[in-house]
Amino acid sequence: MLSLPVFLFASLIKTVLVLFILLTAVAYTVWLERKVVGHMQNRWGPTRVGPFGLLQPLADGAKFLLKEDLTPPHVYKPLFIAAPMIAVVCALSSIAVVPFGTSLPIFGHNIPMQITDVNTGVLVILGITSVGVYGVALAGWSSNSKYSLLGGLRASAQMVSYEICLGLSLVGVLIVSGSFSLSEIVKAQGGLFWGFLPKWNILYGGQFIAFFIYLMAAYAETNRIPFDLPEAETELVAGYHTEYSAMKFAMFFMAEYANMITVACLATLLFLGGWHGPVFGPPLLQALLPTFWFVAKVFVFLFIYIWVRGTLPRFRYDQLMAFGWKFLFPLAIANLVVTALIVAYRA
Amino acid sequence: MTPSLHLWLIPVLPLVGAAINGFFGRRLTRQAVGAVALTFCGAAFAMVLYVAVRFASLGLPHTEFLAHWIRSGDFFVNFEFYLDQLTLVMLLVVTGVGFLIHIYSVGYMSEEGGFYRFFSYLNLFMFFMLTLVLAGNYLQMFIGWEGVGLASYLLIGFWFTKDSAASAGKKAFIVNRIGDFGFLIALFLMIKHFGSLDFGQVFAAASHLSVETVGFGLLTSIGLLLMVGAAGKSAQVPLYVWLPDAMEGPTPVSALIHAATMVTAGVYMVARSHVIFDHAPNALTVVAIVGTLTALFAATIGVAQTDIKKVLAYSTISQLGYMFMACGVAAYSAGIFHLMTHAFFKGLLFLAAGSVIHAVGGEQDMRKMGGLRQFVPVTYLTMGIATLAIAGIPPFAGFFSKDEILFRAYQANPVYWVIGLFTAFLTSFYMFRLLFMTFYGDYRGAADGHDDPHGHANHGHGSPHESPTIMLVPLMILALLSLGGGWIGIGGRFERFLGPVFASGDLSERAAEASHVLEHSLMAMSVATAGLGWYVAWLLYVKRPLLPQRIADSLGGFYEAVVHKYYIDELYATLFVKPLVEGSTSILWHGVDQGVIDAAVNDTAHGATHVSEAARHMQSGNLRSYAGWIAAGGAAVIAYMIWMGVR
Amino acid sequence: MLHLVLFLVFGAICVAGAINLLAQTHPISSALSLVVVMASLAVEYLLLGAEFVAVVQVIVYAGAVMVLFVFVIMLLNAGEEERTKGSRVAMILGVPGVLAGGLLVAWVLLKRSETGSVTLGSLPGYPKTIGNLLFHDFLLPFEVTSILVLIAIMGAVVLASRPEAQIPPPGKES
Amino acid sequence: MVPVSYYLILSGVLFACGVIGFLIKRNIITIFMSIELMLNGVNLAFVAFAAQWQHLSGQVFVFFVMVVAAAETAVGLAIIIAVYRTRETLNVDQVNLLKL
Repeated sequence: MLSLPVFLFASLIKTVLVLFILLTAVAYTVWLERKVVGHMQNRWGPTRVGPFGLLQPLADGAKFLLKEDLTPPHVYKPLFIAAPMIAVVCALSSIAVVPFGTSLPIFGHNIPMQITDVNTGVLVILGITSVGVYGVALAGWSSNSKYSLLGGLRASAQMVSYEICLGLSLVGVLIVSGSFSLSEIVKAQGGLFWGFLPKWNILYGGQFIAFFIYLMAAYAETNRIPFDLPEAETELVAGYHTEYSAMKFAMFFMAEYANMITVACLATLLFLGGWHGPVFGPPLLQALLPTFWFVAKVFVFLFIYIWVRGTLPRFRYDQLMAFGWKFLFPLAIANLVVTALIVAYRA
Repeated sequence: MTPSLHLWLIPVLPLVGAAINGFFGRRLTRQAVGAVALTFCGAAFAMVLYVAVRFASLGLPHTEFLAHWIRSGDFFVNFEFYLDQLTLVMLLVVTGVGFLIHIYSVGYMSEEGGFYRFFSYLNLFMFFMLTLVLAGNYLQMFIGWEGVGLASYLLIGFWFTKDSAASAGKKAFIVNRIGDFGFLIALFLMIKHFGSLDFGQVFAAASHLSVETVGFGLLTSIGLLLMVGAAGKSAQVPLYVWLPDAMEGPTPVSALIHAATMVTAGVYMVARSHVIFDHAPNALTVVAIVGTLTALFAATIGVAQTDIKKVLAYSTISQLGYMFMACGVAAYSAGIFHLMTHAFFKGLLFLAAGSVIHAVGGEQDMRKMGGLRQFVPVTYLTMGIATLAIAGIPPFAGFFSKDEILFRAYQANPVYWVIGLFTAFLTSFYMFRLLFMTFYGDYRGAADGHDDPHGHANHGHGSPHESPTIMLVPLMILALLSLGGGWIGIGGRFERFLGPVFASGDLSERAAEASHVLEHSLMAMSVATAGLGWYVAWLLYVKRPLLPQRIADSLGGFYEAVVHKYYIDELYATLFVKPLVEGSTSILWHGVDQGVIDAAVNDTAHGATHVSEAARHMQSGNLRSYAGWIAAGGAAVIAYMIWMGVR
Repeated sequence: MLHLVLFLVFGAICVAGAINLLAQTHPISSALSLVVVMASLAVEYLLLGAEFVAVVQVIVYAGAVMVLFVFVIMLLNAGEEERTKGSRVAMILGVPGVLAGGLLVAWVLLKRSETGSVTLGSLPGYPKTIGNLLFHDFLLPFEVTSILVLIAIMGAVVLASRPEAQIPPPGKES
Repeated sequence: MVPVSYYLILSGVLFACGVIGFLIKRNIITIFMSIELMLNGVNLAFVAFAAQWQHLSGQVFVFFVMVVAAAETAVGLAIIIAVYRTRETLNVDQVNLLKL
């Protein structure tokens, strides 16, 4: 157990570090997306700024910062300003409970690779995600624009609906691992079964259906293709952030990608065994390898995200709702019941 | 214990017939309805005959237990059937005469609407009457008693679309209720004092009580109350008024219910309860006086009636008075004997009258008949036999029974005898008057059957015609019975047969003491009286047809009174009906119902309206106002609780 | 000490949010105030050790119920509140009544000391223990509540669905 | 160490705010939110009592209250939508007749 000053100091350092990494990751996820989608569509993507366009995110950031921050007339100003902040804060804060790896021995202190280990970590992430809806909804409403309002309405309805499926898909994992704590859940997935297969929840826990549901719900939660109805360009211009510009727009942008990363992290932790992977080599490598595996899995998940975006068309809104309520929801409940029966049988 | 005879079948068979006709009769043909009614009624009669055959081998009284009915503490009432000689006589009369009348009805009613309804009611009546007769206790008897009242009501009002028939039915029902009220109180007294309604137990308990020669004791009360019931059912003074009106019913109904069977239920009941009456001589005296008065009273009214059925109705009342007179002098078996013969000849009279009415197309006024002798010879013949029987001409049935009664009345008190003899004269007179007015002289009716009071289908009377065979056969059988039915009483055989039933009172022993000289001289006098009546009637209505009107004119007010039945109906209307209606209207309706009950309800409603008007302002419909009230109330509750807690 | 400070800070936020709910005239501001109240209440729950309750409070109330409110406000495009004078009773009788009742309760609570004190997180409501309680001791109420929720879902669907026949024809307004 | 009564008073204040909101607000949605506020106040009292008596059933009750509140919200908001469709107003002062 750490003493209070050390705890506070370590937490501060970790927070700053994680925020930096996260924001960088957000920036380069954007770059990655542009690059991958570009290649999928037989073009190059960003190439001009830096080698392979690697400095493009910096240039974008500078552009956002320097652009005129236009506030249209007839908006409800307090909420118009607050909405992007709510969005970005909720998106960033959920990373706080995510463990990136096992603990690191630093200066004699065993510092966990996690800002805080809450024993209801999963629920905290769910709670913060659910509050994140306000950002989108309020942005849509306060803009005093029809496109924005429709986008906000769509977003809030869609997110509330899919949140249920998301939560239910997680419950199966929670039953298998018997804990709400993310680090506990990851620890439970260590080791192999049948000699060669990792004891990940998606395999050993039999949660592949839950993973599928989670994948779908996550796409909807983050308003990504094929569920990007709230910002459907062809119908709603840009949905809830039609009226936003400059840094406020950037905040929504950041929030979206941060949410993607959070969702990818959660998927990794819950289904894909977290930081578990082959560990070898010298002690320093041994300490860093779990984090590598974690990042690698998140990357794979994000790549799938982008891949899907480059491949699938958009759903119609009624199809979206029908898919959520009439297919995913019963499936999630069935998965829950089956999982509970299996666990009860094993126990 | 003798083997079970399944006595329950006797009443239940007609009930089944009633049910079949009542529920399905509408869809059945007339033939089928008649067949059903006759089959079940005949089956009951056959059953009674079977019982009669087996009768000698039975231990008497023979009771058959069917089921428990009421079991309340020490008080038991069972469904039980009670068979003794009295019951057997009644059974034979009821089913026999009933069956004949059923046969007759098939012909008489053949043109009527509601054919199935009529036979359903008729069978229902048979069920209740047989229940009454076979009852093993007073309560079961009461069921039958009420049931025959119901059947009577239904049948009197059979042509319910006719206002007079409907009100006649109601009148019969209501007047009977008065009598039933007395009967019921008698039953309550029995329950209170004897703890049972079973005939055996009640009579055993009653016979252990001392004879109440003076005063007004328990048995006297019960007896008088029973007599009230009997007076209602059997149309005795002062409750006779319903019976003449009951002639609104179809003629077979009048024959069956209002002559042969139902109206004799009172006599049967008094005879059945003879133990009680034997121990209450005062009550018995009342019975005798009532009977005697009724006999005379009704006979005098009968003299002046012109409606053929009304004459017979008053005659019935008068004859019932004879029966009560007999019971009143403790000559129960004589009463029952007369009951039986009366059932024969009065049934016959009614049926023959029905045949006459049928012949002249529904006309009932004797003044519009006359000379029917050649048109309806069979009817004339049978009616003549019945008239001879009722008038008391030997050797017809009525002679034996009536003579027996008069003889016993003389023994008890010559006053009864004098009145009885005079009544016999009147009876003879008005019956021959009826016969002469109807069958002698010239036909005074219209040539065609118009003005049809019973809704007879007009079957185009050219002239009066004889009834169909199905109607004549019962007439002839009854005529034979009227002729020979009295012979079983010769030498006291009938009395000896019933002897075991009535063998408790010492009063009945007097018969033995009487000298034959006295008996024969009395017999001669009554025959002479009957002959006198016959002669006078012949004189007035055949020989000098204008004389009656002159006599009537000379009698003036008295004649008017007689024609108007002594204004008894008007008297009752003034004394009872009008005050009742007035009182009900002014006090109960306007006073109690409107003034108190309605007013209470209305005032409550008005009060509620006013309070609501005031309270409505609280109910503004505004949600926040309601919330305000709730909040204030909650605060008050909190304050109260804290105050209670602090204290 | 830390406990008391945290309690007072978040209690103050709570009350401020509640009062703001009353003060704001626009329903969406009131709704956000209520979200603030609920969030700080979640913190109060945490202080009492009810961490599961706190998280569920955020998920259910802030994340679902209030989102639904905001959604409906947006859907109906609810505007500023009208200052109609509908009820004198509410003002004259209700508000003083509430204040009086509240003051009485507060007075009693402060006067009576037997209610005792609690330490920070004195009764940890772990999901596991709560779950055990919920699925053993409170199984019947739990199932009954599930039926209630089912009925509520159906009721909401029935009420909110617009039957085609009931759309009033244009021009016929009452 | 914080006296339980403080929590209870906070709970009471929230409840009273809810009641007052019910009394003074005209917008039916806001009134509905006031009800939620009252329920939250009650929930706090439940949790506080759970801590005082060291029994978790108080916290379990909170779940039931939440479930009921959620159900109530779903139905209530559906009713509000239905009312708005027929009355075209959200002001309760104008919704004071049972029939239109």
